[in-house]
Amino acid sequence: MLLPIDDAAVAECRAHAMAIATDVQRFIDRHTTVAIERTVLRAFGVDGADPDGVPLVNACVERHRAAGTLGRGIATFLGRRICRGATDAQEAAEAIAYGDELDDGEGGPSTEEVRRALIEPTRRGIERIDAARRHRDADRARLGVGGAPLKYVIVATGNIYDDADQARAAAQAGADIIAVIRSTAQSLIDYVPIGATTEGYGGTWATQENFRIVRAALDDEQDKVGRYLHQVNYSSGLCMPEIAFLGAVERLDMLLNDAMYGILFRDINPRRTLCDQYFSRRVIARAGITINTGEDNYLTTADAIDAAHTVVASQFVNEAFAHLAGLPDELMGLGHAFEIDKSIEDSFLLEIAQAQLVRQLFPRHPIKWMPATKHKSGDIFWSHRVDGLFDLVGVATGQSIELLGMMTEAIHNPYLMDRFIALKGADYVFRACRHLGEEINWKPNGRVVTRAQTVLAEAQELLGVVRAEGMFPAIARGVFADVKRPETGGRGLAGVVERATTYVNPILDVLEGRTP
Amino acid sequence: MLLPIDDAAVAECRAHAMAIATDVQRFIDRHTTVAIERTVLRAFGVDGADPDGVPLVNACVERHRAAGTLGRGIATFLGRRICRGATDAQEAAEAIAYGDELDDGEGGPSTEEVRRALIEPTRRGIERIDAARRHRDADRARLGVGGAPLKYVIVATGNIYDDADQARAAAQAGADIIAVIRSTAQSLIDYVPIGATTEGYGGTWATQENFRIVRAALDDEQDKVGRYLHQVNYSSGLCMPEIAFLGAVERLDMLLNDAMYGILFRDINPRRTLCDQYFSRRVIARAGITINTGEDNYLTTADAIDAAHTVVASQFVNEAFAHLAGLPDELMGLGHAFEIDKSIEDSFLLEIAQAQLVRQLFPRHPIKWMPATKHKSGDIFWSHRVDGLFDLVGVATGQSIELLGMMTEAIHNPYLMDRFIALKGADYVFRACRHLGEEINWKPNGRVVTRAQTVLAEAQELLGVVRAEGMFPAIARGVFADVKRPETGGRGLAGVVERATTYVNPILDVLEGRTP
Amino acid sequence: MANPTGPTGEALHRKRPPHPIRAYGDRMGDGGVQLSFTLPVAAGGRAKEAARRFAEGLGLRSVLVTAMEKAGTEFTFFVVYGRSEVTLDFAEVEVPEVTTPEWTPKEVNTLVKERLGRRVIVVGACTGSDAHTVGIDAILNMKGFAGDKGLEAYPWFDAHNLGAQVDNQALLTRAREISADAVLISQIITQRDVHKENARAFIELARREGFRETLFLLGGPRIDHALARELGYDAGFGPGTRPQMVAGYIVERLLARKEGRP
Amino acid sequence: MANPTGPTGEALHRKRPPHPIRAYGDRMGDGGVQLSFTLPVAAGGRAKEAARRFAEGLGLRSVLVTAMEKAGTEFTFFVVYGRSEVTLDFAEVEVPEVTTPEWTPKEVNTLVKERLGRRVIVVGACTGSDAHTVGIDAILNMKGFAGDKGLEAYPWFDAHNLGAQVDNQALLTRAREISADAVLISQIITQRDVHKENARAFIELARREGFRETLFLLGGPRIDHALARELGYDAGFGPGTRPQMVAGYIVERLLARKEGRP
Ligand code: B12
Ligand code: B12
Ligand SMILES: Cc1ncc(COP(=O)(O)O)c(C=O)c1O
Ligand SMILES: Cc1ncc(COP(=O)(O)O)c(C=O)c1O
Repeated sequence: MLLPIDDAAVAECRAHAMAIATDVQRFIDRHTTVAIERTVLRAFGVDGADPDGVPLVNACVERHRAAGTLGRGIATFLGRRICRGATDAQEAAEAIAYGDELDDGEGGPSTEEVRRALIEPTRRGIERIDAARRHRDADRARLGVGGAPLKYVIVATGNIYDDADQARAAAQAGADIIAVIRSTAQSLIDYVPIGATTEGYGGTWATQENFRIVRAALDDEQDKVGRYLHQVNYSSGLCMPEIAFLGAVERLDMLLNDAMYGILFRDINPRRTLCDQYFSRRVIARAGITINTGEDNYLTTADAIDAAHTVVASQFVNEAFAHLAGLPDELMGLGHAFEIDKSIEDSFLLEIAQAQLVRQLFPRHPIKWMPATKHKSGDIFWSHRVDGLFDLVGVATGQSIELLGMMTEAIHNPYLMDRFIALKGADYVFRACRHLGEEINWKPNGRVVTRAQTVLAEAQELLGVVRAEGMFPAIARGVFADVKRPETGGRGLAGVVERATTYVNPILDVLEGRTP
Repeated sequence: MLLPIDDAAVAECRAHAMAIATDVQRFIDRHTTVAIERTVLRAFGVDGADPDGVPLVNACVERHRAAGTLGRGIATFLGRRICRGATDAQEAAEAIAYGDELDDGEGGPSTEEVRRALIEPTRRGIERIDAARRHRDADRARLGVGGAPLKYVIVATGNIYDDADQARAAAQAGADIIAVIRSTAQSLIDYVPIGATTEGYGGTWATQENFRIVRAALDDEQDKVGRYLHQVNYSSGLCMPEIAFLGAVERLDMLLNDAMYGILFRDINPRRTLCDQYFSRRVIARAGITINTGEDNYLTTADAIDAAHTVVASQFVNEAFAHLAGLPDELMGLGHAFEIDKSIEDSFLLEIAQAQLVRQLFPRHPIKWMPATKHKSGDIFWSHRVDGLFDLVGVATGQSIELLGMMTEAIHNPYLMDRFIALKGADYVFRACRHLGEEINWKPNGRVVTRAQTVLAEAQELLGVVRAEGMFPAIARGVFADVKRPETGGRGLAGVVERATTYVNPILDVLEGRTP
Repeated sequence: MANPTGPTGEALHRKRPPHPIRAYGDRMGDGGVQLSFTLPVAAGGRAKEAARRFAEGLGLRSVLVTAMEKAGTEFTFFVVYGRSEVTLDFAEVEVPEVTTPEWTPKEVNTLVKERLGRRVIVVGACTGSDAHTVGIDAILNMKGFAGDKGLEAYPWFDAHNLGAQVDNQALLTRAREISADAVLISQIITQRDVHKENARAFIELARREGFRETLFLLGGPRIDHALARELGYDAGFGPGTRPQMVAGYIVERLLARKEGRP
Repeated sequence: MANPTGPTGEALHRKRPPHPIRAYGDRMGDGGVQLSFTLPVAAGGRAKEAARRFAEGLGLRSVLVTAMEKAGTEFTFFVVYGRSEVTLDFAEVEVPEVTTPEWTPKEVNTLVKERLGRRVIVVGACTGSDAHTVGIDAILNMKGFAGDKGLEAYPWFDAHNLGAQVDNQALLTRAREISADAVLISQIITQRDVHKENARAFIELARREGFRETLFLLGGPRIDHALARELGYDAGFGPGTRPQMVAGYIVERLLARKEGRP
């Protein structure tokens, strides 16, 4: 299967990408966001909401943001309250949120004292992440994980209890990974809802309690099916770091985590979500969660042949961002997709070229391989056949995580039977083609090889251009997904705050490897 | 795609096969059958039936068979009647069949006179075949033929008018070839029914009128769809040469024509059907019809992995038989199939190996590639997926004629929609994978290469054994399809008659290239 | 060039001879249909019988349960074939269809220039929480759909695309600001009929805000003319709509109004 | 080793609490089903509406015609989703099932040897014009099915396989000749119910010929116990039958008879 690929070109892509990411990282390192600060509070153990459902962490952070003091870090104010006698973080946070007076940060205690007061809450917060990771590691070691490609399916009933039932059924039918799709537009709301939920549109609300309910079902089921079952949810959006933290402590295995998705497809402000992404990935790295990125989506708005190189370029940038946030390659589920117009001659060859190229460019990464979606039709038989070829490419090119195509993609969120049909179909193809990849050598200078080389060359060129102009301007002029997003447009910019020189964030300190 | 194949082994297979076939041919050349003689009458223009539906050709031939005089050839007696004043073959045949006295062949006219009397009827009979061939050639030249693999579907409503409607619909949906499946067990009846028929089980009766009705529909339709449309029917069985003749004059394009099928799957006597096959193939060669052989069927009773080499061995023998009957490679649609148990790991690799091996062994032959049938299930979605991989192998290995798999194979004769779904699915796969075959080199000594070499070696060995023991004993001990058929068992043996030294058959003379 | 005449809304109900039809499996009139579904019970003999009865409950005869598959411990997936006795008189089947004139972009522009004498202003969006812009982009943006350029590419059109997740009120405000001739709404997400609710809410708001003359067009993969009419729109456009059809429709309507035709 | 006791025929009807079920699409009770069919009309707006009405004719609600494809000039293929309101009480669903003892081949042989004291004689065939022997071969021949050896491999069985296309009369004659304990009939082709007619004709002939004691077993991909009983057979065996099950059934029946059990 191996394609002849120019190592020097790959190295140059990586160099460009790191330069691009480092440039953005300078911005990130000078800023915080409301979502990051809320996450810090959650790490300290702050929880709950007021009677209107406004979470306490939101109330706290919003108050300091409105007062213009958030640049010092919410930890500063929480620490100060503790120094001044609050028994724990929760009480301190309640005081911040609902207290008559808002601390303006003037006067004692000293930063030193504040930092000292936060050592224990910080340790406990980090330990929750670490404990969850140990728990997961033990379960995986005990049960083992299914063979590659791992079979990934989504459930999306809107009702978490139905989701749990369907997750079990999917596992019984062979799924390795269950993603609970979020309710439409949850990514646009700037808080994380609370509790078990039974009403959602096009998906189910991502809440800590919902994570638990599904994890409990999978914990129970995985012993029966005898293999580790993975849970996935979504963190991209305005609450990226918070959901990452909740996912970390609830033992989620994968998180959709990609600022670019939020920017391009949800019109979230680029600055905001890139800052959020950084912090969320620090949490994720600590938690041992695998991220899934969303480059596959580009091919729904841009053409999958013309824009193939933008996917690759974006993957290099995403890799650089992830490295800067401390994520090892082994946790980077970079996304790509089988999205070429099915009426095109030799589309299968082009798909194979792309899939194999991505596989080789990111050899240690748990690549996430997405099915055809845009070029599906309401003719489920035809669509099912398309998914058959997709499965074949998946196993032949050794993709790591395969989101199974659904024959009803163009119709509705998958029915239980759609998932069953997809799993049974993938089982057949994966088994029948198990060692196909090992058997094939591509004709030198043939269509497949040439296509892969062209895509790589175009990606290299694009990365050079983006490096020269900068990431924010590139996004603004529609380089990715044919969608234009200006640096100061979109949702959530108001939640970006410059860090003061006195900024305190002991959670970040630990995550970045410093003693808090 | 090319597999490294040992030319010497292939040459030895051919040598063995020719020896095996030549041995049987010695038997064939010494015998005639009731079906052959009936065909001779048909060629002379004899037609019609008595009020009970017994065709005139049957009545004639049966009378002489019962009298023990058939060994001189029915032409002898027909010629004698003409010499004695019958105005034409039809009148002569009626006299033979229904006349009070049966000619015992004694006395005048002389053989010379008889032969002379038959020259014109013979010329006219052969001219009907030749005219049909010219007609077909002109249509094909005018309209052109679809690209390979040609898409072959079956219709089988039992009612010839429904068949014609469905044939048109199939053509509109992209089919190149329409086969009208015969009514269950027609192959076991020793005459050809007459007229248009509207009642059949599992298929529609093969009659001359039915051939015409479908051809007329296709003639009309092919101008609309702008490509030549092929009609297929079945000649294997007790009326093999007669149906071949009717097919020849009605411009059929392909005929299922295989003595081995009749022997193994219909329990037809081996001697009888091998004689019939020879004559039928002489007619077919003259008519420019493509034969389809039935080795694919072996894998429904024998295991497709264990018995793969029996398919290849049988193809070599079938090729030799066909050569002995004057068929060029270009008219030999040797059959093979995608019949490996779908639950087996790497089954796809084994299928590819077999398909490519057959393709290379018979490079000029219009190979007929059959879908999975036995390992289909009532789960149409799963079955449809299996057919997707089948289509992929078909286009990648460059099969010539592809009988499209039906998702309802395990359920019923295809519904109109099943055919539509199969055609649409094949269109996608053929287009998407158009040049896949050109792109792939197989890993030397990999699974695919090794498998192909093993199958060839086993076929070579088997052919050696069969050459040593003889074809009839090999069939009797169950070498093919795991089915045992003794040389003197099965249906139709009574219809085999030794040729007298005075045997006359001017049709055969022309077909064998002699002046009659 | 075709002339913009005749009614563009519902086709007239013409009298046709009776034309009874049934589902066609393998022969005319056999009623053969295929069905698949899940029952929330464990696989087994009783489950299979339940599947058979379920199919009979749908009025099928000669029911064949061809697959029974364990889709979970308490869920079983079935494939069923059967014969339905439903007969329809096709002659009586009638649907409102949008009549879109077959004008080329050039013809549309010429018509606007010569007979309307001013640019046509349109504004479109994917509304509510729906973020699927590919459909409305296909109609409005330069790029267009299947080789057919979008309304932005028409010199005599002034096309505004507000993109995704647009609030109904925001869209109306903008329509008023620019004095839009037509408002184009795209609705892709249909779960639990969210598209209908949102689309209907838009029309109610528009009526309350006094919009009278503006054309309202609704589109999306599950939209058809009948549904759009039912929800209060002038026209509905489903899958495969090309920008040309939309341009033609709008211009035809504007000309009809200007020229006093229905 | 299990003891051959209890009734082997229909399971007893036990009283169960009511258990209403509906088709399950994406949520309990939603009634979601998938349907596909062809209508003999040309594709178009009216055809699509006809498809919708057809589905409604089957009692579906919220009908979505997701695909309309031209399958020919006068044939259109449809894929439809909809919600059915059919509710069944699963508690009342009851089917006759063959009870086949779970004996290994070794156990079966020991039982025959020790409790019957003579070899069991069976004869089987694929009858009528049916030439599909793979099924009956799987049950009778040495090779067996899915790793489970056929009855020929049982030392205490005497198994005769007459193969394909066997005439009913010929089979009965042979059964009499060898004093068969059981006759096994396979029927694969089902078009226009030919399997039922042929299978029923066999039983009528057997009755006329005075067969009383012999067990008659029917098998094939579309056979189940209920159908076989209806046609007059002792038992019916469908897809996936293993030789062991058949051997167990026959021996259990013979022992029961010998030992005066029902
Ligand atoms: C692309 C896509 C996306 C992209 C959208 C990118 C973008 N900027 O548009 C991304 C990846 C972001 C996305 C996200 C989601 N998606 Co989405 N998506 C699709 C997908 C694959 C293709 C849609 C598409 O682009 N079609 C191509 C266009 C050209 O066709 P069209 O929209 O029908 O438009 C044509 C006509 O309808 C008409 N038309 C359309 N609008 C209008 C308007 C007017 C005025 C006129 C005249 C004509 C017209 O003209 C167009 C050209 O002919 C579909 C599945 C599918 N294959 O249909 C799912 C699908 C629509 N998505 C779905 C869902 C659930 C989501 C999510 C909610 C999932 C989640 N929970 O996270 C998210 C959130 C999005 C949100 N809030 O809206 C579901 C909807 C289920 C349902 N029936 O309700 C689908 C069906 C997938 C599925 N099976 O689950 N999605
Ligand atoms: C193999 C096969 C053939 C082979 C048969 C070779 C042979 N010697 O058996 C060949 C190629 C010769 C053939 C020919 C034809 N076939 Co065929 N064939 C099939 C096929 C692909 C597989 C059947 C099979 O072997 N299954 C495997 C066995 C193990 O399963 P089984 O039979 O169900 O048996 C199991 C159980 O049912 C049970 N069982 C079966 N019998 C019995 C009996 C007893 C007593 C017991 C206890 C148990 C038992 O135990 C078995 C093991 O579990 C099917 C399609 C399919 N996938 O089902 C079509 C199929 C059966 N054939 C079909 C047809 C129409 C034909 C032809 C008539 C076509 C034609 N017009 O030319 C011909 C003629 C044959 C004839 N007159 O019977 C149709 C039947 C349609 C229908 N529903 O009526 C099918 C469904 C294909 C289709 N979709 O059109 N066929
Ligand atoms: C990276 C990424 N994040 C998030 C989402 C879904 O996000 P939302 O919940 O905003 O629809 C997707 C969907 O494809 C994605 O690819
Ligand atoms: C070579 C050959 N002949 C004939 C047939 C069908 O023959 P019959 O009409 O006897 O069923 C087949 C079916 O597969 C075949 O392969």
